[in-house]
Amino acid sequence: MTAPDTHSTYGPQSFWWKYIWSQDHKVIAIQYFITSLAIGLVALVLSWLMRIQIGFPGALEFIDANAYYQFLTMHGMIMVIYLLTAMFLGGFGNYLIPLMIGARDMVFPFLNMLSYWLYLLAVIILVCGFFVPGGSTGAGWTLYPPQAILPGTPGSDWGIIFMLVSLVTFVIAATMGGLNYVTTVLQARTRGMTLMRMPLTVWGIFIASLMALLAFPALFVSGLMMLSDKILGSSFFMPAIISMGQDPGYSGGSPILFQHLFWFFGHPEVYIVALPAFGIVSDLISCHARKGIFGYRMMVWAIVSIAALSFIVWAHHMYVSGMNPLFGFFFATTTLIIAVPTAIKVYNWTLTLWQGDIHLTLPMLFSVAFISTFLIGGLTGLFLGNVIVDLPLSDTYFVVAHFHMVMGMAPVMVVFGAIYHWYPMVTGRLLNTTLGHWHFWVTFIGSYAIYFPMHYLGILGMPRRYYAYEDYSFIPPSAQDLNAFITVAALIVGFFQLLFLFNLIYSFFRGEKASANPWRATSLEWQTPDIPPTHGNWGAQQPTVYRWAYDFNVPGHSSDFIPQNTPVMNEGKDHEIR
Amino acid sequence: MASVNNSSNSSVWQEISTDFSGDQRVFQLSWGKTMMWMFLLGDVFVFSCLLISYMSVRITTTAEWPNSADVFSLTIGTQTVPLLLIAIMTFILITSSGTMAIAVNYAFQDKLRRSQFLILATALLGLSFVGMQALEWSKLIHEGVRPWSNPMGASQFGACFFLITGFHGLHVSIGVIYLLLLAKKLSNNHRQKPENRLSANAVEIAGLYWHFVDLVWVFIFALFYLW
Amino acid sequence: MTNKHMEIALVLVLIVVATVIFHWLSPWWLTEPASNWGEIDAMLIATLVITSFFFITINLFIAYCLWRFRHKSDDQRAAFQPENKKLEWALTLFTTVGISAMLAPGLWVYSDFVTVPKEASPIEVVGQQWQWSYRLPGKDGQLGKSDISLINAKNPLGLDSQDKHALDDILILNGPLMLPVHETVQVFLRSKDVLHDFYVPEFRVKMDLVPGLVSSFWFTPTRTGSFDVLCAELCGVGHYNMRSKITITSPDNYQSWLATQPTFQRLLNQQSRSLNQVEQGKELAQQQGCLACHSVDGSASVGPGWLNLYGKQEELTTGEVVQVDDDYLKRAITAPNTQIVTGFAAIMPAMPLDEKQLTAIIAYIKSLSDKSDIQQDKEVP
Amino acid sequence: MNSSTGITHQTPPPISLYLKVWLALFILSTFSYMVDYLQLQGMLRWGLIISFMLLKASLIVSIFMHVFWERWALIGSLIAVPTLLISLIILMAIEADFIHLNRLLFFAH
Repeated sequence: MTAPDTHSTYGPQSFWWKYIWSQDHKVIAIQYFITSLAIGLVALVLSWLMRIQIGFPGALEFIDANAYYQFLTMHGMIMVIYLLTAMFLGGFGNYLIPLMIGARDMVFPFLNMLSYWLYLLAVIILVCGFFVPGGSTGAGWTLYPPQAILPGTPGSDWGIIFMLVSLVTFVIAATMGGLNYVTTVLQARTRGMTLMRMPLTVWGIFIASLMALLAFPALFVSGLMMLSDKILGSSFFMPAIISMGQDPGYSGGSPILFQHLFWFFGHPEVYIVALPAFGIVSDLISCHARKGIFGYRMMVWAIVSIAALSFIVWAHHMYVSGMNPLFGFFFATTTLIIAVPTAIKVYNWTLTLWQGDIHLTLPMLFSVAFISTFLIGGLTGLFLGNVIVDLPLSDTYFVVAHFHMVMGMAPVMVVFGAIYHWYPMVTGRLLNTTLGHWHFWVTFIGSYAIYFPMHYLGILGMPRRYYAYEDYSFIPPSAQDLNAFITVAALIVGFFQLLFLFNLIYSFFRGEKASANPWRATSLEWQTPDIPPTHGNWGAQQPTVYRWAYDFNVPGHSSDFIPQNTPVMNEGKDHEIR
Repeated sequence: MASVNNSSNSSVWQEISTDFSGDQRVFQLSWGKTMMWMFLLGDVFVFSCLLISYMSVRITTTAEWPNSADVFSLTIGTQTVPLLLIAIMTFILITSSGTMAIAVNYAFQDKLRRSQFLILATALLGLSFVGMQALEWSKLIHEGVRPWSNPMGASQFGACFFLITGFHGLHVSIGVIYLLLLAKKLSNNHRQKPENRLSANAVEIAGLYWHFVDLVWVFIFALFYLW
Repeated sequence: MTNKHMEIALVLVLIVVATVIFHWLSPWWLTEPASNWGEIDAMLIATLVITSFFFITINLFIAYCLWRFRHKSDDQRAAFQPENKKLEWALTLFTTVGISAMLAPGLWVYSDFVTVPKEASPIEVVGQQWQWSYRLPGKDGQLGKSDISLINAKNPLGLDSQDKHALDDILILNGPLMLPVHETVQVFLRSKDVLHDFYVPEFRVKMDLVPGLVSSFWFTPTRTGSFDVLCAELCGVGHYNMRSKITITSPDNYQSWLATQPTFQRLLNQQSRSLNQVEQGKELAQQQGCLACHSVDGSASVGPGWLNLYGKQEELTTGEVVQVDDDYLKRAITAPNTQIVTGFAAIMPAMPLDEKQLTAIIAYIKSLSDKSDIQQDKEVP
Repeated sequence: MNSSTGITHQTPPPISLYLKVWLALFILSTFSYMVDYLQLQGMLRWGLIISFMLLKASLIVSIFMHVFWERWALIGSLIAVPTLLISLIILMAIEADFIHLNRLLFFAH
């Protein structure tokens, strides 16, 4: 009953098998990465168009209310699901898990490949949704019924069907991937790699994959039921209604049920995006501050407890949804409890900087930007989690500012930091730092310029998801000026993301050649015999691990870091956690 | 055989912590079996969400919910027996679970011929289950039950029925294909090179899936048909 | 690798300074409250103070660390401190206290929110795409039952005429609403079609309107004035334009206004008398929800406004120019989205009206225009 | 490997055990069917149906799916993870009742 080792041959292959139908986790990761980046670019452009309409109403004639709501919906859905989830799990998870735990590949490479191709199919269906009669759905990324499937909402004929089919496909793809990641971490670690020696990156992605396995079913099921409501005319989510003066023939269903199911998926989803970011940023900070992550055990337990708690906080998105009002007590309490482990993580990141040897490299700068943006996003979450404070703020710009800070900017900062950090491992070249600094400063300062003022528009009471704000007595004219300012900031920040894309391509050909372990990192992914690692990762022999991933500046050692696969030198003096 | 489960409470925790802090692997299981268990955990959430939604719409609606004992009754001669077909389906599925369990057992004893025979029997039982489900579907459709309405009461009855039993039936159908492929591979097994041969483990993994399908039916039977 | 880029420490400090300055200078802040929920403002500000403390402290601490522990020379070594149980638990405890300080009073206020005072009188808000209607209890002080299936031309809100509480209910179709100051109301919310959210920023509290459910909240208006009613839950393409007004006024004013509003009983009786074509058209436009998208007072709306529409030259998205006459209107109503007027989205559902109803609606649209006599003689030079 | 982990070639459980469980499942199914046939109502009906259901489920999981022979790490995980559903089940039941009563209270029928 021992697990089969990977005896498959990792020999040379033709181009087609090497790069297209590849079962190598690294190639699949790059495929995931490029696809999610491409579709993310679409979402970025959509956000510009939306912001132009808000900042300069009517400036672009083709953005009518219909188009605006379609852009808004697709922007949200793509960013949350098709970009961030896919990139963190499919991209970073695929690339880093086997390397960081010393495995040769994922446990089931074929399934892994299938996962990517299904993801691509989901993206293609999503894109097709733009071109069907009536256009893509404009129901908001939450797709709340009844409006998502009724006339009066853009794309309520075909757009919503394509959206739901794409989501269902995505869930299947994510499940295939998630099963692989979870099983690989649980069962395929190399000798000496105990769970408590794993880098936090692996912890974050591992727990997020597990959550994906358990949370996506709710989306899957609600997607199927809504498809049935739309196509077959069943009434899961549809009560008796009169839509546009006519009776569409529904009866007895409950729209709130969809919201519960959606957020039972949707809240864990926030952490499916956040936990990998938490993990990765821990490693970036530790490596570039040359100091082991502070409170490793606490960090692991925080990840695990955040994951578990995130399954019982979902209805804090629904305080004003008309659900049983007594639920407010329960969900406010659980939501604010989840703030404790989250706060611990923030403390531990900052305490890792304390007495460190901080190298202000680009990954470090982005990590700092992450802590700062995550901090403000997390703190504003306390407003929205506390039910009574949420009443005036829900559905306003405060919410928009909050979630863009906490699950937009913050994880994106980590994505950038991680790319600057690992690019040399993947390509053998460093990213251009001059372009990188331009990119960093504009993105970091820009994120405050865009989202900080939005909190105040929300406190003022400006509702979100509005195509235009005309003649409201409580909105002073200056709010329009502020919106114009935010739009300009957003366009500039958006433009500098193109600079980043340029950097990715430029440095691939022209970048400075990197040494084997340019950041002098301890974790296993930098210790492969070949950089970039080849198929099979480890040559003849998988590595043996002797210590945790955070042996930086260990007293009594001349080097300021000890890789995980370096044998124990002075027995007994090394720290107990390893 | 079951020595491990006689352990006292403290050693339970000890065993868990030993396994989770152990080297290389947490579970003393093969990769395939671990993955199947993880998949089944996810599938538990799929079926739970289906059944919770069903519970929710059933309680929510103010329309009369059809009495399943009458809807699914079968008239034999002059006698109307409630839930007869469902009862037969339940017994078939339990039987198939039994044959599958014994097939796994024979696989562990290296009695591959017997194992293969029982797997085929399981697949056949599964097929008859799906057949009966088709019969039940056509009977209900004939009686006017549709996803959007039915003559007996609340419109969600049909939608829930088709969605839940359909999803379960899909699982059974996939299981039947899975078992047939497994049986085919087993029949070629002795001609394979040793490293390519199927182990008893592969049969056990298929067994896990099949028993899970049976397990789900236990819940559907109690919650959908008997409620 | 590099000890340059110390700007980051400075920038963090500047960000903190800038946010504080922004806060003090910002003209964008809470509107003046007009309800009893001042406690919510207090809670919001308390939360802001507590979270600002964390925001400022942690950002400044990071800035300090970055400056103090930046890499200066290659023999610099970081400390080796994998954990510090005492410190970690102290911080955990400290955070828990901070969080409880927000949660406990928050729940306390929330328990007020879910406990409706006995003296509250009921009012009802009914939403549909994209207009607000209201219902006030009549003399009996109670709202009658309603149901979607009862909605018809005579009964736009679907009240139950068998329910004695319903007959004296006062209907305010398509707003605006008046309420007396200092009188507690419990707002019952109901939707005909999709989710909406009754949102008046000055009242602080808001709640979704859910079809198939009656949700509710309560408040006491505390100052007179006229306030915007907005929809805060995405409800389709006209979401941003779903608005109404609510006026808080003195009890006397309110009573005299109330007396002019029709009761359900009166509406039922009124409709048995015969109407002329224009009146029939107006009524149809109400019931079919036309007026949700087509304004009749010249204001901007989701679809083309009806004021002076008849006889106008409209440019289509194809570039073609058409004259709005009987034929065009007929096509536009029965087969919309085939000819789209520039600047509007193709979202109108086809209206299954019979010939008589169609004529009535067109007569109504005609009555709103000063060019109603163009007729078919437009070819005449 | 630890000899007490899972079922190995050395320790396949006797087939008679499976036959007994099989029989037990048959009997339990018959019982739950009889609950319906005899038209038992109220708490008794629900108590019986749920207990038969759980008994059958635990027999299948522990014997047929061999969880009885697995190590506690797996058993613990299999028990712990589905507990995440408990709040959803309970709250959805409460919510559905809330909406049902709300409809009875406010809507004419």
